[in-house]
Amino acid sequence: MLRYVLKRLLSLVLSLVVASLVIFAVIEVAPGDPASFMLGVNAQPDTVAALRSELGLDVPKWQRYLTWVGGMVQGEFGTSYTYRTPVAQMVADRLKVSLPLALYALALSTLIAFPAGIYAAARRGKAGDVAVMGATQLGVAVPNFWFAMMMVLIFAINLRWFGAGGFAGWEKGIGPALKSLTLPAISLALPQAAILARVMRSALLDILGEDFMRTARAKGLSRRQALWRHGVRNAMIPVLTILGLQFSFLLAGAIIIENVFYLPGLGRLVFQAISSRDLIVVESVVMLLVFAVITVNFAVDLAYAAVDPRLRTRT
Amino acid sequence: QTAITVAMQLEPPHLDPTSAAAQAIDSVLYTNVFEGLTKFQGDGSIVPGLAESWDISEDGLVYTFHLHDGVKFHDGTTMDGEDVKFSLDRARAEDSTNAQKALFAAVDTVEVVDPLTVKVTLKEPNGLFLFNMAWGDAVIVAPESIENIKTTPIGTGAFKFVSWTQGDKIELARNADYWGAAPALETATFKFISDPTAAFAAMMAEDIDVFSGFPAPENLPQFEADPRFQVLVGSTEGETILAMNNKRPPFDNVKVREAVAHAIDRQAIIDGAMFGYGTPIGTHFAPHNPDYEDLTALSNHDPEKSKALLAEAGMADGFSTTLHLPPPSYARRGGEIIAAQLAAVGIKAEIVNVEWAQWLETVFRGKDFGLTIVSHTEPMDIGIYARPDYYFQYDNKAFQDLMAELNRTTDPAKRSEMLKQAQEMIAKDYVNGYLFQLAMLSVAKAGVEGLWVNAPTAAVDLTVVKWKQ
Amino acid sequence: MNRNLILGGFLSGLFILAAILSFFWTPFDYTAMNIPEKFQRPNGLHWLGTDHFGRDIFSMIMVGARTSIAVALIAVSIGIAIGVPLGLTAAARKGSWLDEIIMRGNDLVFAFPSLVIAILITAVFGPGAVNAIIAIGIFNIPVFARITRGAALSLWEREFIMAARVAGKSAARISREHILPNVTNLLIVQGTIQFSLAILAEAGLSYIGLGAQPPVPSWGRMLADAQTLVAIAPHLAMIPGIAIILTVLGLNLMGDGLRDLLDPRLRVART
Amino acid sequence: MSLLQIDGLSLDIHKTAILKDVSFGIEPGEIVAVTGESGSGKSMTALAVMGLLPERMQAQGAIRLDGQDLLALSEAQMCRMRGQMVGMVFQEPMTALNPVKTIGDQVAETILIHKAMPRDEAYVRAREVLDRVGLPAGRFPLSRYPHELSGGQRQRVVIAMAIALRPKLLIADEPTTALDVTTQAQILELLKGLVDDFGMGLLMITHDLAVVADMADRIVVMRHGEVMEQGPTRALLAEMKHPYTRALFKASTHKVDLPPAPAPAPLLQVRNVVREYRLPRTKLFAPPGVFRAVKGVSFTLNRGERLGLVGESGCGKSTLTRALLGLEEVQAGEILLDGEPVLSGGRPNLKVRRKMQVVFQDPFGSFNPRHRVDRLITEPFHLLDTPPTGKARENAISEALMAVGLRPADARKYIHEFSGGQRQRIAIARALIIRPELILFDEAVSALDVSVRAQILDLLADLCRAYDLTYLFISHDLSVVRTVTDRVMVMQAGEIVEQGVTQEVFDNPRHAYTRKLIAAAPVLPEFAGAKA
Ligand SMILES: Nc1ncnc2c1ncn2[C@@H]1O[C@H](COP(=O)(O)OP(=O)(O)OP(=O)(O)O)[C@@H](O)[C@H]1O
Ligand SMILES: Nc1ncnc2c1ncn2[C@@H]1O[C@H](COP(=O)(O)OP(=O)(O)OP(=O)(O)O)[C@@H](O)[C@H]1O
Ligand SMILES: [Mg+2]
Ligand SMILES: [Mg+2]
Repeated sequence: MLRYVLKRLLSLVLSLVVASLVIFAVIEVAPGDPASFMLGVNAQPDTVAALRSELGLDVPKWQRYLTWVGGMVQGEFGTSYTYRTPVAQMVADRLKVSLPLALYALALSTLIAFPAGIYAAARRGKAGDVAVMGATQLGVAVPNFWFAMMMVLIFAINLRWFGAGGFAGWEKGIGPALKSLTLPAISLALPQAAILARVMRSALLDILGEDFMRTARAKGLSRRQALWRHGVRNAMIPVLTILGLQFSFLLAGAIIIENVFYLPGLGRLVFQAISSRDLIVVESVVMLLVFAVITVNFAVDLAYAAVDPRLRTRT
Repeated sequence: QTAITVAMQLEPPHLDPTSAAAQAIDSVLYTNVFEGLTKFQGDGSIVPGLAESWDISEDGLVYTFHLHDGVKFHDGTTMDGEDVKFSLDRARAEDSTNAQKALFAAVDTVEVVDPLTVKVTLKEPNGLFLFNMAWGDAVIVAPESIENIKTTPIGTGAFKFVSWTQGDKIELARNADYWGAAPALETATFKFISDPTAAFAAMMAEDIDVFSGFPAPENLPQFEADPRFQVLVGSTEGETILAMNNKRPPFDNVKVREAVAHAIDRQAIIDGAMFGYGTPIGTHFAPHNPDYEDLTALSNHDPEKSKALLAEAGMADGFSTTLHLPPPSYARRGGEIIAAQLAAVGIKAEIVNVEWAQWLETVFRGKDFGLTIVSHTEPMDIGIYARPDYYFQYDNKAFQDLMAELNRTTDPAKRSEMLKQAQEMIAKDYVNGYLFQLAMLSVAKAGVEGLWVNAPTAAVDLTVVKWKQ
Repeated sequence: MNRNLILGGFLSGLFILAAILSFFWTPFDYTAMNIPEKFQRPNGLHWLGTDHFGRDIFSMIMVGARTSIAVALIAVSIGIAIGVPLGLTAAARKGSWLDEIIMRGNDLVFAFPSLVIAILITAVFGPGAVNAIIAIGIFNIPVFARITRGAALSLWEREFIMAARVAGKSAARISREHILPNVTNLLIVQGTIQFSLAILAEAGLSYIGLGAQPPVPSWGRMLADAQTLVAIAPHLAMIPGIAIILTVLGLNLMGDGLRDLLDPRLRVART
Repeated sequence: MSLLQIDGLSLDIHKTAILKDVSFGIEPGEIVAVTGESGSGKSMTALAVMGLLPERMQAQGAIRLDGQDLLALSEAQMCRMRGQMVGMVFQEPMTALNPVKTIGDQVAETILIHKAMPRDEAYVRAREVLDRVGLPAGRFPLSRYPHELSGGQRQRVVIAMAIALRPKLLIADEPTTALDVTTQAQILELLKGLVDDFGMGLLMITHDLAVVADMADRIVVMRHGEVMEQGPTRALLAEMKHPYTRALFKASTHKVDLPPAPAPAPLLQVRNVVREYRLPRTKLFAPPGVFRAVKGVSFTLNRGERLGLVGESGCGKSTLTRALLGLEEVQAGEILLDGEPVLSGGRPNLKVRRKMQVVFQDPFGSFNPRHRVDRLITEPFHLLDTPPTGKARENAISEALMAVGLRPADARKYIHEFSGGQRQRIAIARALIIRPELILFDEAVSALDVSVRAQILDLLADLCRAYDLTYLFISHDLSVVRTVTDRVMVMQAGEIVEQGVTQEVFDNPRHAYTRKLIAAAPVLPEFAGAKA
């Protein structure tokens, strides 16, 4: 186990190093300069030069890379070129929206997907299964941004049940904050729920063919009891894998949805930072996301062990 | 009701109007939080700001500003001559990062005569000096606030900065110690909604009270038809042009440029891209300016003539070029239409969508482009045609001399004459394709009064805004 | 016999046909603007109406199908062309440093936030169909590498592979002659699914303006253009949205159908 | 009145008959064995009793348990019967338990699901039952997980689950087929003991006639879904009225005639071979553990000799095979074929390898399903410097196929078109095609039905006569090894504990382990076959 953890840690560090190099290289190659972006079309060349040196952009690239990486190792993410606030602070602010949104969406998707997947598996081949599977097929096919557009049209503009977007802020209380995250969370969650439900169903169907399910039935468990008591937990491994992937996706992949609902989240921060060439923000946030994904995967692996005792010993 | 929520499309990168070009900074802070010696009014005229009055020497070289008494910064310190000197010197310093450093180029020295009197000496007469001092980049700041100005701006205006939730909103509150007339509003919130659909939805859902610079003109008819809302249509200082690379063949040939100009159907662009909002222009000058001359007839839509001109230039079969389009929809949508119109006369323009950062790098600095569409939003900026290194690279000695002369001229009548001459010169040289003056479109709830209709500079002046009772 | 396959094949076939047909014929020139005729609802002349420039939506949907399918197809092909050999190699050299490198590399690509990288790629090279292909293609590589390796590993345990080794065949040759043919079914099924995902990804990228550039229509950009117009002309947003949904739905159904048809393991489990 | 009475049970699926008019009964305390070749419907009969038939299968007739017709019960009523009135044990102990639940939970579940007693009592009972099946509390706490148990131990857990509520009837479907002989003997002993203690009826399904003869009070012989013959064990074995029963018994006791082996001349020399597997590191800086699967094995195989290797599951037989074939490196010792090493410096020695071929256990898994037979059996040609082409290749194929009793025309077929026995013939054809000097058979007949197995063994004997084969025959089935080898080696935990002339080893086992093995192997009573 320890060796396993160490191996994972090593590959985590290696991944981060490679990731930092890739990110840095890609961003440095991108045409566009933060200083001239900041100063606009009327700026005089000496002004731009002054700003570049103020931002520390006039030193050689490798030196900048080392400063950046060195800073990150010490937990120092640097200061945004455009916003002139500490990157760590900005990221923390954005996470207050992105993280709850991701968790909210994940919770919704789990709440929808688990019952739907289990129901469909229990009713394999019957009308209920066909209906649920049809719905999930549709759910997988719907682009989430399109779905979001339709939801805004219906629930915000026509019915006016929800605000069209924006984030109320946690200081206004949990209720309003969650309400403002509801439509975005639904648009993120539904397609994910469809995938999750499908995985749940097929994992369960695989389990249904296992010998121990027959054993359970021979003990006198009904089909449904066997499914719940013996099927669901065994089906968790593939489901957890997907959940892990989805969480990582939700953290970083909500860019479009954040835009549609103008939420001040992490995705939009990167998007803005890229277009204003706020290199240090982009670099740091991407690193953070890579780190998050790797950590989530790690957590998922640990969760495997929680559901499957075979993975607890050895390896 | 004494609170208002104003939405804008872009969020300020930081809050120092004197060290960035971003208009969003001015939109939030100009006159609300920061004030200059002079200031713009909604109709574009210049009125006294922190300077109560001023004297100009005979030769036009010495400006003596008399400051208002009892003006305090939001941190409680007094605003006096030293602050003015500091602000102006900071902007023109060697290591200044002022995006409009050129505004101060004429200044020779700044002297504090007494706490309420400042004497500014110019190197040469400048007819635009008072106008220049009204820009957001020339506001008066306190030396001790500089360190944190980008996150906590301290000005002299009627509103104090309260908080900024990045990515979301900025909050302002009424300044109880304001030296001038107290504003009607007590608090104001600026919200940033970049997505046009979201903008529409937010307005429709009444999440916001005002949307300044509404990004989706196609939706305005719906607001017009809705009694809950009012739509304000004004003009900006933005001349939207199809810029041509005057040094790069074939655009170095005036015949080709003329052909391009005649290939363009301005009305179709205004209708198609701006849904009818925008005034056609025939030169680089704002139509609401008293000195404006309507030269659109010089470049009327005439594809046949365009083809003929191309043939004359030896390019009967047309040619291929690139069309760089920055993000705003006037460029992206307008570009699609222009590409189609150019195609009709045989010019194949390959669309290259770019972000602003890329546009600045490749088009503006690298001058690596054939055509591009951009709106020049700086007020009174015909002077850029006198800069041969400017991105469209128009190099005409006669025009440059005219501009130099204009700068030295303070007589209004003479200036007016020269400006007209300049407009004609560039229109007849077909330096660029002149499309339309960008409209200022705002949507507000029906009860909001006092909003600027036009945008002589980027500003949402809340000092005069109030709710109808 | 297989409902999914038939329905899925029909739906995706419809759009593939439209894409091919668009090379030779569209009801109107898809670039032709006619601004006075804008925002027409579906009618006899313009079957699906016209957009904000008065262009014929039906023609644009046809050409858009071409864009979507071409981008997705090439992207998935890149994924297969690079991912499958990597997966086969990793499996053949299981436990070696080569395997380790390939798998770690895979994990790394997986760990990158794909959308952010796609945006970065276009920030460097500029937006365009080719860059969308690269961005989507890169993230397809680890998918195929991983499933190929997984399937290949279990095949390597099989006795017929052992028999081939006893027969003196090299690992490369065994991979090519025995492993590859036995993973093709899996690859076909996964390929169909990745294809549909790639179509969604392309739509997403075009939607934020990073896909195919005008005047070439793409469904995602049609949606982006329609965004602010939903209230005025909902069909502008509905039609491309439905086109995407139907195509992806068709491909997914087809994937399911193919799986039922090709995967003997599932066929047995069905009894 | 019988405990279980099956009357005229017929089953069909999609109009195909699976069972035809099956009738037999079981008394309390009686052991009834159902036997017959693979696919004869044994398992379906058992599942019909449990009411756990595949969904689309239709059952007709009557199955009466204590006079109650099970086929007439609703699903809910059947659930109440299962576990309480009838318990069932399945063949595969490795997969019959839920891997994520403790054995205590799984045993107690039988009790709890029927609400037979409160929770804590249920766990007390679970403990008792596990003790009863030979899993004492000291070594096997309730908190153990299935993966921490061996196959035999798992089978005990499954049995414990089945008997937790003392059902009147216990059904065991091939309960020991997956276990090795010694474990099998223990489990059978356990089952017998339970029947005696609890007075249960036991319906025991097995294809192993030796087991049947040993255990059962009555025997039911099935074929193609029909009962061929049934009766009390003694009487049935003595009379064997039905020709099929006779054929079955004959095949089970099949003996082949091997031609005499030539004078000894070493072909394969194995000296002190050690094969280790690396275990995952348990402590950070401790060296990784190693598991020695083969511990210093030495033997010599002479040209023309037929050598057997026996030992229980997991003792290292297959590992040794892979080492001999040069597929894996050994950590110590040397393997010489005709004086040359099979692996030199990690690279296979092709010259040596072409002298050696192998036939594996699984007739289904050893062929690429996508290739035709001709391509499959010519695969070893890769070992030749100049593989035959055209006519020569076709001749080689025809010859190999005919040698194993197939037709040359079969060369164009795919593997799925053949039965298990035919596939194993093809595997042998593949091994023969380059005329190797040595063939390794790794459990080559273990997966086959008795009658098919008899045919393959005959084929081996024929081939020995025709080709002077030298082979190493690996099996856990002592009776098979006994008839097809000249010499035999007994392997235990990676070591060869005894070797010698087959007959002598079997008649006079010297090592304790060999004795244990032989004692545990069930034998058919002699009185049967003679009368055929
Ligand atoms: N789910 C099913 N669907 C259709 N046919 C089946 C199914 N299960 C079994 N059969 C068929 O029913 C027949 C009897 O099968 P059964 O499993 O009872 O054989 P068996 O005697 O137990 O054989 P073995 O010794 O191999 O276990 C076989 O021909 C088999 O192919
Ligand atoms: N790759 C491996 N890594 C670690 N241990 C292994 C590996 N392969 C086999 N073993 C172990 O080596 C021992 C011998 O295995 P082997 O397969 O040779 O047994 P066997 O005698 O052929 O058994 P069976 O009769 O079940 O086929 C077993 O304990 C097994 O668990
Ligand atoms: Mg069976
Ligand atoms: Mg083995």
